[in-house]
Amino acid sequence: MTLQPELPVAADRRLLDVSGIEVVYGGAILAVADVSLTVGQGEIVALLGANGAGKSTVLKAISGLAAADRATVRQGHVRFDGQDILGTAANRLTKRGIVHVLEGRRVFSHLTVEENLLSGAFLHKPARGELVRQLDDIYAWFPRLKDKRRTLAGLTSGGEQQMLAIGRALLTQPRLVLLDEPSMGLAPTIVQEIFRIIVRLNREKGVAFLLAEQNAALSLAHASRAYFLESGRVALEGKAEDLAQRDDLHHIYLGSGA
Amino acid sequence: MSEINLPAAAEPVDPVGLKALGIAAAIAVLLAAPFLASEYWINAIIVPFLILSLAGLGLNLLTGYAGQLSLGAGAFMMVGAYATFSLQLRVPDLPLPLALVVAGLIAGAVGLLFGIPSTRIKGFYLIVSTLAAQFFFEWLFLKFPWFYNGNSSATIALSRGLSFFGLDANTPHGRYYLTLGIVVLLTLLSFNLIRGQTGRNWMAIRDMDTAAAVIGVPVFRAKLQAFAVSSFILGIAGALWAFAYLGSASVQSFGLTRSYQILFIIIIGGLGTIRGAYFGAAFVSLLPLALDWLFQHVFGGHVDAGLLQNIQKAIFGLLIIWFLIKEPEGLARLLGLQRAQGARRRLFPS
Amino acid sequence: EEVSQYIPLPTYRVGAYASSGELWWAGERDYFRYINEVEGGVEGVKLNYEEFETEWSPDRTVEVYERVKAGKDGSPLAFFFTHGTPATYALLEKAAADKIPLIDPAGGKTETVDGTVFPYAFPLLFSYYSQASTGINYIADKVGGFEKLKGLKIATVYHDSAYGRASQPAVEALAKKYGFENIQIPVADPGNEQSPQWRQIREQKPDWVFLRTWGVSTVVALKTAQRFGFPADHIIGDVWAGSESDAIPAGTAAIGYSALAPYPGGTDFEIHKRLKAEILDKGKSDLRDQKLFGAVNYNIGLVNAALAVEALRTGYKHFGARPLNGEEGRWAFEHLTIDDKRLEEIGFKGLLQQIRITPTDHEGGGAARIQSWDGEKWVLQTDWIKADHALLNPLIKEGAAAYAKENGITPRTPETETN
Amino acid sequence: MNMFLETLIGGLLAGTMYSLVAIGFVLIYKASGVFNYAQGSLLLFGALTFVTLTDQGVPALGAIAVTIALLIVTAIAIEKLLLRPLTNRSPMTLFMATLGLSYVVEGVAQGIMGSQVRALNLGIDDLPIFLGDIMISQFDLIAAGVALAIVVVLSLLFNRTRIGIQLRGVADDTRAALSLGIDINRIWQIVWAVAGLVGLVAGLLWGARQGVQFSLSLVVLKALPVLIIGGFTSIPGAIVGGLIVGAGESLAETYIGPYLGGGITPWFAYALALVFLFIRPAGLFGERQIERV
Amino acid sequence: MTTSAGPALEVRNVSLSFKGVKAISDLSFQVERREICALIGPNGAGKSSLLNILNGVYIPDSGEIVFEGEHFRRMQPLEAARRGIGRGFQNNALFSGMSVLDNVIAGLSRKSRVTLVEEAFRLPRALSQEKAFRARALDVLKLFDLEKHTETVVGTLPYGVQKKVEIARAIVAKPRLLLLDEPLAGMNAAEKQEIAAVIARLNRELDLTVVLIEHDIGIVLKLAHHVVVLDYGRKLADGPPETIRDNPDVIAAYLGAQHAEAAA
Ligand SMILES: Nc1ncnc2c1ncn2[C@@H]1O[C@H](COP(=O)(O)OP(=O)(O)OP(=O)(O)O)[C@@H](O)[C@H]1O
Ligand SMILES: Nc1ncnc2c1ncn2[C@@H]1O[C@H](COP(=O)(O)OP(=O)(O)OP(=O)(O)O)[C@@H](O)[C@H]1O
Ligand SMILES: [Mg+2]
Ligand SMILES: [Mg+2]
Repeated sequence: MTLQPELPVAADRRLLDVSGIEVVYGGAILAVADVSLTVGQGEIVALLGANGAGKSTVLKAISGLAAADRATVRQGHVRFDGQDILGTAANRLTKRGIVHVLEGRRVFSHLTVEENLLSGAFLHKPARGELVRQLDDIYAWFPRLKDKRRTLAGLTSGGEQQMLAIGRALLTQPRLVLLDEPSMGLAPTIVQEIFRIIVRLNREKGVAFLLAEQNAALSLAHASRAYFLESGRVALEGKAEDLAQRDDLHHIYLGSGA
Repeated sequence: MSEINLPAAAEPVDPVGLKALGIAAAIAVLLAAPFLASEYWINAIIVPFLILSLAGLGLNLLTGYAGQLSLGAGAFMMVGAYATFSLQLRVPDLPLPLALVVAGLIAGAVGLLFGIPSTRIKGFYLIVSTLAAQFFFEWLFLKFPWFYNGNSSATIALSRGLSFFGLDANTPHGRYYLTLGIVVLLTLLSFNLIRGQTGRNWMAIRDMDTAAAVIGVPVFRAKLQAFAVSSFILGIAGALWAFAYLGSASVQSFGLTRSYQILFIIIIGGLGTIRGAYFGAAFVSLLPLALDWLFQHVFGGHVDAGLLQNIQKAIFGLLIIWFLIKEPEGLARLLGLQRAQGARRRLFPS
Repeated sequence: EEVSQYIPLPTYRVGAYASSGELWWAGERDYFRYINEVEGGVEGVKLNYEEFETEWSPDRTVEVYERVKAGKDGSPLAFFFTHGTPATYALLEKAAADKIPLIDPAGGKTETVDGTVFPYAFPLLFSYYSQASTGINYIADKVGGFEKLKGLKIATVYHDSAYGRASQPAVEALAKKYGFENIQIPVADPGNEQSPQWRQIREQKPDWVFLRTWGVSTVVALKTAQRFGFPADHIIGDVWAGSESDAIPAGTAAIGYSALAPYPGGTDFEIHKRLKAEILDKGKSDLRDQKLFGAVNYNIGLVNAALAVEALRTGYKHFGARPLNGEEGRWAFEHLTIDDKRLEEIGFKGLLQQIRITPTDHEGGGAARIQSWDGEKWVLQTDWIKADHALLNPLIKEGAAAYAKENGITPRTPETETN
Repeated sequence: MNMFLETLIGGLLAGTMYSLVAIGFVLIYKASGVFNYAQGSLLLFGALTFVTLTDQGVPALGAIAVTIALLIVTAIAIEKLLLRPLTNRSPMTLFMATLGLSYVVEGVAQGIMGSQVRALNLGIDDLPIFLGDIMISQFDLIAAGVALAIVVVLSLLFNRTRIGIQLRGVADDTRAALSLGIDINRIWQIVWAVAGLVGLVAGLLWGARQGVQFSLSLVVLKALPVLIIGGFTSIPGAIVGGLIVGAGESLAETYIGPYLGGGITPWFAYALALVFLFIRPAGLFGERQIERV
Repeated sequence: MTTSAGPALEVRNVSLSFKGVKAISDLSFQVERREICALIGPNGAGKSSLLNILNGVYIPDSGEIVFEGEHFRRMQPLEAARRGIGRGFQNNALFSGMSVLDNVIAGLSRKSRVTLVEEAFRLPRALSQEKAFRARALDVLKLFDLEKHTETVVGTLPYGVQKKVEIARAIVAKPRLLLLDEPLAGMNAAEKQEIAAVIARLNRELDLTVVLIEHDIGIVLKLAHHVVVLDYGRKLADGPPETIRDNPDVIAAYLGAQHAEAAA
């Protein structure tokens, strides 16, 4: 396992480079007006903002899933490893190392927990033994899933589903994970557990994360950099610790909850 | 809630005014139509078009608004037609308009009966109940001579023809105005229904019926209402189809293909919109004629007739597919007449 | 400039019935073309025929009727081929009101044979009652006389539709008269699974089976009969169960199966020689597959076309050589006579029976030959066997009278009519 | 009693003929959530192609090969031209689209290969076999065997293979499947091709029984109640459903029919299905819609 | 509203399982009138399931529910609504094809008294009711300042806004008991405050009893009068917020060490 020290991103080490994208739903509803952001190799970047700010839409635009919601990227470009990936089919991008964990989990409710995981693992056509190893690996990260491995995913609770969604995504061996609101509707313990796992994955496997979140405090505590979206635009960006200090933001985004 | 009653909202501009205007304009054109069109157009195109629109409307209430899929439209039309026949035959002094209403009610009752399963059966499985209706009535009305008064051809026709409050409606114009009158009236009534509480209940059920029940929508009642009302309208449409258009009908006139046709109408016209039924009906009844005309003039005689007809069929299919691809919300949306409201209406929200 | 007689043809080249339709229209078109191009039209009047697809749906036929009833290019409509019993039923009242004769040979509504109540309906040639009667007569002939029918069991396996049931009253009457047991067994449309029906037959052991099915249900009937060990040579099909498309798919199961043939199959009739020379060999035929020349359905087309042509000829002789309107058309049909001599002339001897239509008899024939399937083709067994009209006419009159009463029609009295 | 047994057995066997048709539906419904009305026309298309080729003197094996190839091409075409553009539309729209598709397939098939009824001889002549005095159709026995074989193969495909699992995933949530890099288009092509092959088998058996002709496409209506009883998503369900419908129909026609004047088969199957649905709203084997609120 | 004494709601020995999976086992607790009761607990603890039992979506294997003195072995959804139990869902269950206004008015449908015919012919009663419903719904929308969205189709609104609409729909018919499943999920802190304030106000001014599920412990501690902690379907703790926040089992099982600091 390579240990990935966190350094400020240099242009050449950029993994993802989004510049000036504009996204429109059904040719009418403008969801994202002008968003540019970058994610470096093995970096954790937070994408913060209120409801409807456009976080999910940005993620969809990157992962190519926007098309499925009849949304189109009208301007700007998205580069992954320096190559333009706009318009590439979502499943191709996953092969190339971008995986998107959708808002609201979206597990395969009629498949068992294990089958859900497998469906992610098949992507790189691993041999049997390898497959088993990878599964055990994931069960090691998320022991809860092991208990429920035979139950239909649709019948597991919100938290269980969130873990399943992440575990399943990890099995596609991604270099960049787009994580949409992992904390939504989850108990603090679970949320912390999940964030801890994220950081570890990032350290140990060098997986980069772009996570859309509402829970700014939590995100800033774990991310290295962050972007604040406001009605489809980047309102402000910077290193996590700096932003965490900004008390003008404090009352808007951090509230008193945490 | 008194304490936190904030000042009541200003009366919202209700869109009815505009609608009424549009409808008025439409009616004006419709009234003039027969004097602009040849007898053939009235008999063979406009009248059937109107009746199909009515049928589409009926089905749309059930499928487009209440989200209950039905492949049995033909069956309920059949019931309406045969009921009207029986009434006219066996209750001679019941005037036609009343006969139609009663026939509608009978169809409604039947619809309600076949709607009962919908309280347990959801989504696509529901087609079984409506298909059962379809095949059962095809069998019933053929099997028992009582329904067609035992004549050897098993067809029904009004021996006394159509008369409406004494004035005779057997002329093309008569039939046209009779149909038009009924269609307009029923359209207005349905329109009132769907923008009232009933309509909201239906849509609530369509969009998510568990939640609907929990927040207090009387799901069972509303579903049955939908079936009854829809069948009522279909029933009357059926009677018109049999006696105002065909003149005499048999079960074949209301077979499965009819049910599909009506379904096409609302899908193409636009689910969950009143206008949709009209656009859909226009599309479905005019397209084949247009294709026919086109082919006659382009290839007539040159290409083998059998081949030609089959190509025509294939093209009709292609057009429908192409259409479904291009305009998910149906013509109503395409023609830009639908309020933003209608956007993202889905039959089974995922 | 000469105006041609407009003849619309509602057709079904697509859908479930295309297999018979395809050939039928080929026959009609080839004959019309032959008349136009070889004989220069009927009494010099050319025939302007035009197809309209209906997929055999009565509703669409009604639409076509509405479209054409006013005639075309200056030619009124002399008559309307319905090309299907349900369509005839659907149009009966409309056509009577518009005074346009409905022509539906070997089909239509049997009561309409009575022209006094149904002036505008012509179930020419071979009504459904006649079909039953001729069938029974043939059986009698087989078993050696009518008296032998006594005590026999004769089952009718019928397509459960108005068409399938149309012959029931006749069979009942015949059963009463000859004392055979009448078993009626319905097959629901489309009839692609008939084990229950034929199991019932095996239980009840009828001596003969009269098959009044249509389309797939015939094929499946024959195959299932074979499976249940009922001999094909004791099955008699009616007109619409007796074509190649019924026999061929049944394979060995159809060998020995015989059927009523008001329209015999085969090519060894005079008219076929003429058509071969003038139309087929000149590549003008509408037939897609020349092997099907002379198939039963093709010959149906020929005969129907010939009936129309001869009727028009009668009319032109009377009214002058110009397109006829509906009323004239009716007169023409009501005075149509085709005797042996005429049959010879037009080359239909053996293919078409002698015809004499009168205002009181819109059938005008009522006989059929019997043909049976040898595994390859239909082979004619008999000459024309006439139906028992003495028995049938009262039934028909009765039905017609009832209809007249119900619809407030006062039967006309042809004797008093002028011209 | 024997009469009863024979009716029952005959019905059960005949039922498997329905199952054969139903299986095609299940495959497609499972994978693409499409209620494929065109299955009947595809069945006709397959059989018609096969007989046309053999009529041209092509040897049976060659004909099969060509037909299969054609079906695969068709499947790919359908996926590209119909399914892909209609991704995540309402099941209703898709159903309608397949209705349109059925017109296209029928039109093309009959336009090119003509509408004449063709005899199809599979060399299985349908002579009765007797167990005691209970008569059983040899043909139906073979059909039943074929049906069972197909089921075994398919359920292995679904539950044991990687394709199978991915396929069920796609059936569940196409977006999520996409996000995991599953190539849904390929999956759909495979499924439609397989469904086409199953259709071909069904088409040949039905064709041998009633001649290859348009009305083959109508067996769909027989398959529907079967599907509903068995559940849209279960292949074993399709078999069991077929057995129930087959037996039900022939018993009803024999024992109830006479009292109702006969000819009750068309609606009886549906009435039966309705009864079953009341007991199990998602069919005997269908997956219950999971409602979490 | 009834003034008879006794708790508003009482859950007695309720158990629920889904083929094997035990979701709730022998759970009992009380909710006093006019109190805000927070249900907290880790994921899968059975919170949503419990609410589903309370308004009849699930049928408990055993146990009973006492609502305002009446005993129920099983509640019917419609019955629950009639008796004044309102409900907001965890994963939005709005009517996605309808406008915001229609969604809210739909919440009033059990109050509807007009017949189909009256509506079809727009007879006076129908018209006046429609007017009343509209006005009522608009008031509630104001409360959540959603006026600007009145006519938009909910399906296209962002998650957070939809949550608000859902609460509006739940209270529009003036329920006596309001069940909310994670009403604040997917909102930012500011909005959470705002909604929390509204809930508090409803409770205060309408004497509305509230049972809500929420994970944001900070809000819970502020808002709730009474907290019930579930874990694996069992009751872990039950009492006023302050006792809960430093109940060691709860911290261990639920809050987690790190959070304890944060909250302290
Ligand atoms: N499928 C869709 N169709 C139409 N408009 C949409 C759709 N999805 C989102 N939008 C619109 O796009 C805008 C951004 O939505 P998005 O979901 O990206 O916001 P978000 O930041 O993810 O909000 P949340 O935190 O609630 O998830 C919103 O105004 C929403 O109305
Ligand atoms: N409809 C259902 N069918 C089967 N099992 C179910 C169903 N609903 C819930 N469960 C099971 O019951 C348990 C409790 O689920 P529930 O949703 O009540 O938990 P929860 O406390 O709401 O969790 P979360 O906070 O994540 O929503 C879970 O383990 C889940 O698997
Ligand atoms: Mg989002
Ligand atoms: Mg929950």
